[in-house]
Amino acid sequence: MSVRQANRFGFGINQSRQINYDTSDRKVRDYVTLREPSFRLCFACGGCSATCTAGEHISFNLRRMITLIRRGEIDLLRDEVTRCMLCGKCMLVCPRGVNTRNVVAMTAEAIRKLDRNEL
Amino acid sequence: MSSEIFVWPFNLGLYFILIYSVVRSTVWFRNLSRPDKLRLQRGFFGIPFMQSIKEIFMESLLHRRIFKKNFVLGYMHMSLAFGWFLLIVFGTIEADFFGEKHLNPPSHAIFFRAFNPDHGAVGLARAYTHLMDFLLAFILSGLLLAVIKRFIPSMMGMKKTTKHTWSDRTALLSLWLIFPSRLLAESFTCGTYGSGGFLTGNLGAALASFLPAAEIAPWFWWLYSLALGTFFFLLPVTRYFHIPIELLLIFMRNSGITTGDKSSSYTEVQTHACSSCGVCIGVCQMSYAAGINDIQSAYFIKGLRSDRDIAAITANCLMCGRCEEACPVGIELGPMRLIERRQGERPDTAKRFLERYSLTGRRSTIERESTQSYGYLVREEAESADVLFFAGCMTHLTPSVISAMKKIMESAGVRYRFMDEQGGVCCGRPLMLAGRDREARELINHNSDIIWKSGARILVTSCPICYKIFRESYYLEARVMHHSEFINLLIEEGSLRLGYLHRKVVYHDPCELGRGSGIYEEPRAVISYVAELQAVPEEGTMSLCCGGSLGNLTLSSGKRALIAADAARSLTMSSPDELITACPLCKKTFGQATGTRVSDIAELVAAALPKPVKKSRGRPARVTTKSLNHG
Amino acid sequence: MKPEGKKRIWAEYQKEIPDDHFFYVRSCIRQTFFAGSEQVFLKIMRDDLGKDIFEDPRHTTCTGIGYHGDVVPFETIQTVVARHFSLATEAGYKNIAISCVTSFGIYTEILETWKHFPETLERTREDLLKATGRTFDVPETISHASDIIYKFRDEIARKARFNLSDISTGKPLKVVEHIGCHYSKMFPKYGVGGAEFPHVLIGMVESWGGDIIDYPERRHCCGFGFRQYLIQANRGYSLSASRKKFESMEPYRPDFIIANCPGCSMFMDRWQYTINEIDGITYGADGQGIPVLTYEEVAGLVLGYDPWELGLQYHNVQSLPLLKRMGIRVDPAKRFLAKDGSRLPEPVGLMNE
Amino acid sequence: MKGASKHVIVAGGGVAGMEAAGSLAEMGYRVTLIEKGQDPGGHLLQWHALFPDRRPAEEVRGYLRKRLNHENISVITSTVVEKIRHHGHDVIVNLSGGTEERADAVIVATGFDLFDAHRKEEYGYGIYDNVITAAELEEMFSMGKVAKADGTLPSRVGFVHCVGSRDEKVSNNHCSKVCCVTAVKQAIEVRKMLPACEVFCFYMDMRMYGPYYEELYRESQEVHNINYIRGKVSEASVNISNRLVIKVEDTLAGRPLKMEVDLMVLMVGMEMSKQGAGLAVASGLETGVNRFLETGDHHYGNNVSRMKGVFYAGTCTAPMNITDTISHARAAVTETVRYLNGR
Repeated sequence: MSVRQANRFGFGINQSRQINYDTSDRKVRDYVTLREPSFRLCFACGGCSATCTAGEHISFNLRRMITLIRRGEIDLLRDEVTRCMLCGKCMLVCPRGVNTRNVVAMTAEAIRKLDRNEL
Repeated sequence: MSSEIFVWPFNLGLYFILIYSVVRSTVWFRNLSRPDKLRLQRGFFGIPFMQSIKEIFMESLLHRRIFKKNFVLGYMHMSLAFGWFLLIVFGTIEADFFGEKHLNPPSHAIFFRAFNPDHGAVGLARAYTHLMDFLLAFILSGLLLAVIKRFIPSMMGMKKTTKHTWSDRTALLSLWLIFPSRLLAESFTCGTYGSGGFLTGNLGAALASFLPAAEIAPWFWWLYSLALGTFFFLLPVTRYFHIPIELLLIFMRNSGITTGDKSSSYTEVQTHACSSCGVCIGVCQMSYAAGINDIQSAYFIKGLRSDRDIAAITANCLMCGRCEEACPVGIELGPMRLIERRQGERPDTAKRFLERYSLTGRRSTIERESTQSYGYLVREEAESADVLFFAGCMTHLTPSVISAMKKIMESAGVRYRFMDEQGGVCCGRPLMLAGRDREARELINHNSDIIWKSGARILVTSCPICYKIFRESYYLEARVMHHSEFINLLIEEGSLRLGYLHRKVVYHDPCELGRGSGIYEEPRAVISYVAELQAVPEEGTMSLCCGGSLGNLTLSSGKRALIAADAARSLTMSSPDELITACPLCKKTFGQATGTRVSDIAELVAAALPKPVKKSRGRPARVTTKSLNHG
Repeated sequence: MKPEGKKRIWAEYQKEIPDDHFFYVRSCIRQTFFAGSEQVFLKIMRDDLGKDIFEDPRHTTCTGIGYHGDVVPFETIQTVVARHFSLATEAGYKNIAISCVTSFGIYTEILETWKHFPETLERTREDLLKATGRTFDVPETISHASDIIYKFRDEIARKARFNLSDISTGKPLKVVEHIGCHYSKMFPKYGVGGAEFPHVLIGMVESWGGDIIDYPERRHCCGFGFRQYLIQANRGYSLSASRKKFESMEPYRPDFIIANCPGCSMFMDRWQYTINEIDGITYGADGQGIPVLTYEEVAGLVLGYDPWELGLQYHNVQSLPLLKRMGIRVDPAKRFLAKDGSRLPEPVGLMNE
Repeated sequence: MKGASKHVIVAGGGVAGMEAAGSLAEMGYRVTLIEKGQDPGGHLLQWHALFPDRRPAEEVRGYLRKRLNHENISVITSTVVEKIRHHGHDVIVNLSGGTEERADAVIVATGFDLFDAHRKEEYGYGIYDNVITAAELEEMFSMGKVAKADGTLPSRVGFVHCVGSRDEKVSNNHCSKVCCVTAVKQAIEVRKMLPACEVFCFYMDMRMYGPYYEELYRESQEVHNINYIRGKVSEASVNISNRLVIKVEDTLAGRPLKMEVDLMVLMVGMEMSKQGAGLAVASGLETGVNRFLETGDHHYGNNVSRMKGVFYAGTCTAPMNITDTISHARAAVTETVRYLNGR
């Protein structure tokens, strides 16, 4: 998009906020699910986010993160995933026994690989 | 005679392995850090050297540690190692003494009887021959046990034994062939010439009575030489390489070299010093309680040696330290695994190949992005306090521990500040266990800042995970105490008035507190002060892991539950009233695994406080200042 | 797709559209940007269909844009609409015909409000009386002008000189229909065919020989959204909404878009130019834009009106290739020539030239 | 036998009616079961397998049918009860076809109607080829093949929960209770039949209230990899390749979401049956705001009507599953017997 032209009108075209499930890339989800099958079990109760040590300081939200990974929307997570302190509290409160700590670790790994075109 | 062609397989093998060992050792030495090089040089001239010699004799030859664990296994190792050693020593003496000339090539001693077939018929030589025969028989007895162990491990008291690669199998076969072929070679030769000791002489005579001994003997000398040669050639690519490398390891260790936090020559030496004996498999709870049998340290080390992608193995370990405690070679398995975790993903195969065969032989680590992860943390204004109490993340999930600690400290009149009352920042240990040191360092800096600014002289934590990192990786002025140590101090100083609870309790050593930090006595002293402490089957250095460990990234909750249930069963065998631990994570894990009540040591002590808890009577800061004077 | 399913819904949502005697209220946007449309609508009504349709030059904007832009309160707009009813009452009309979908939405909203809260009707009567001294009767029917064309679509078809097909192949033209949100999304019963599958434009297109395309974002708003457009900084939202529709219809290669809402017609026309300027993207075949026509313009074309009289030369996306396909001849010389022979202003930045 | 001469009419031959008739007959009452269809069985006739254990519906049908083979029971089919009124101690029932029946008591078990999916116009049921209801999917299971309208196999199936339930727009504020677990059950069955097919459930809340429902939900995620997206589907349309395009807000991500599916299954809920509603109006039986029959007391009288000698069994009072329906019918029998003995 040409900035010059956008400026001519004084506005641009807003990007869609819609998740298009048919075009989004779910490689990260597949990577994480394969290595941490308990990933499937999350039912989004938010217990992890409630107890999260990092979440008390910043908007780190594992519940939302898992949802976004499942939908293949990882752009927002690139930064967020590094905020986790891996303290493991979330693992202890998860009612579904999701190995949340490894979900974070595997997500970080998957995103690193994705960014290096290794996924 | 020394130009006999059959000695050449042996000669080639021997020279190869000698040259290989020298080159390899040189490369390793060159790659040592400067301080480590100095340590090693100093170690060669002085007491460490004597210690090493002693240790080599005791461990590498006599296998004292294995003996202590398992007599038959110890005998097997001793007979092979010490027996062979003696055979070489006495063989060399024999060749030197009785041979045609002195300073013979090694082959002369090894094939002495092939060159001196009629030797040892009379006198001193005959007695010597009997000695040599005895040594051979000694080795053969060990070999017999080895064969039995290979096929029926349970007969040797082994639960699990490692799986072999093809090169291991070939080397093993050649190793097994060495001594029987020597026996037969010597016997046929002796049978031909009517010489030999009680073993070779009699067996030779018997064989020669119905076989053309003179024609057969060379064949077995060939076999003997080939077996030796093959074994030497294969040595660098098999588990048996551990035999020479272990000697090097002992020298390095006794010189004061430690694993550290990066891969180095020392980690490589340790990698090659592993004999794949499988002791680590037997003690691993993940194996016998959770049925996971491919991640134990023996496989981890094997993976390192073969340079495969072992990320899954590396991550799947409780880091409880039991295997390290049990390792007969004394490899620092925990730090080795952490190094591997720190390394992250390995470079791709092609790159690995290049690196593996480059001169330095060192793997490069992939640089992690150096951006800050926790830049969002706000530096707090710290209030000053004598004693700073850091509950830790996990302790916030066991609020009863926090309230017990508050009661205890109030009762003892301790002036303290609760550092993470509103939920603090993680200590960094979980990140470190995941191999993410850079990130951990950010948290360490954040917390250190608060601790320093508080001016506290004692930092008390309820979580052994935090305790370990506070002690090892934080640079603090404050004395770091686990709450069991702190309570013990309060009791010793007489600041705590405690009743006696008529309860039978058992104590579980949390991994990070016991094996991790060496704190075994203080918790026991505290418990014994307020209740009846009963013994449990595996305690102290070999205490069990609860299964909840943060050291493991990948273990499923189901498998963790299996480990917890097994450990809880073992701990509660005596049907105690209460299972006491000193770690919030252990408490939570055991809480779901046993019907026995599980309490933290602080809760036990709080229960022994006089009721109702009264405000301290005129003894405010006394406790802490006093403890600091001698602490 | 099961056509009988749609027919079932259309049968359910049939509204009363009177035969004759309409009081016409104009649209701000349509009379400004598609002036030919309203003119032709009146001509068709009077000349082709022989109907009585009356408009009072004293009628004003309904103030719907101000209302949806949060600057005109509901009380005010009720009074303005009541004044229109008063004009109709004065002229003796009971059927309102509304050019604009925004106005149509306002009228239906007000009528429903009065029905459920009769006190607001009384209050409005008082307000109007105080402000203007006028009284009014609540009209008997409310029709959007497209409802009326829909009602007489078959009569128009009988009089048609052209139909919606490609004369070279004989195949029907592929038409995308767009219904203004305020036509029936608020009160489905006021729209022909309801809110989910409105029939009002489909009925016309099918009667006149075209094929309707149902595409995924058919129901989506054109993006006008009043405040989205009125505030320049928000126009990105407006633009992205239109783009979403274009992207969704693009694979079907439609020949043109027919709309019943003046705002929608304008935005879908103008935004194609803007998107092309910003992103260099077009959505029609051969890199062209997709012409956007009002239903009056389509009716006019079918009945043989001169495209220049309809005002097609003032669309951003020009229709010459479409007219050629339909077999409609135009005189290029007369394109910007007024009836009195004077030159009309020539727009720049036209697409499909 | 005590009460052998007493006669009870059961209106409706579904699960509740069959169970009530069977129980009463066993106790020695003379029972007339009036069924509007050609065969008793109700909605169960269309069902292939039942939640939560996926047992064949035939097993429960068989149990209920067997109970009807009792000498005390006479079944009148293709007939509906149009009106109930009192005549002294008797209850008189008007049947379609103009006949009348006398009884000592009546149990109303007129059941429910499935929500008519056409009413949720935005889902395009009856318009788009591959929008079907849960009942139609169940028929596909019975036929042994889940396929699109053109006979090809779907590669992605979406289940839309709460169609006609918890939706003011169709005048149903109530929860139909069984649809969530039905969706989970059917999702698993689809995955089992078509292992390559992706399955999504679009839900507002997962209401797994019954025994082993939550376990089934967990299994569906853990073993069968069913995906759940929290959000009410707002509309469906078809694209150029005739695939359905679903629009929903992924409320957990806080973002709108668009997804193509090959088959969209509408989890239609329960409504008061038209026949039951007609009977209620004709007989002056009270109905609640949810349009189901209003019972004497929500806690301790939910089998009792406010008309003497008339009792309620099953889903004519509220949505319920088969287990609860059978229990409810048994309770209705208890109430009826208590009434007849006390008379």
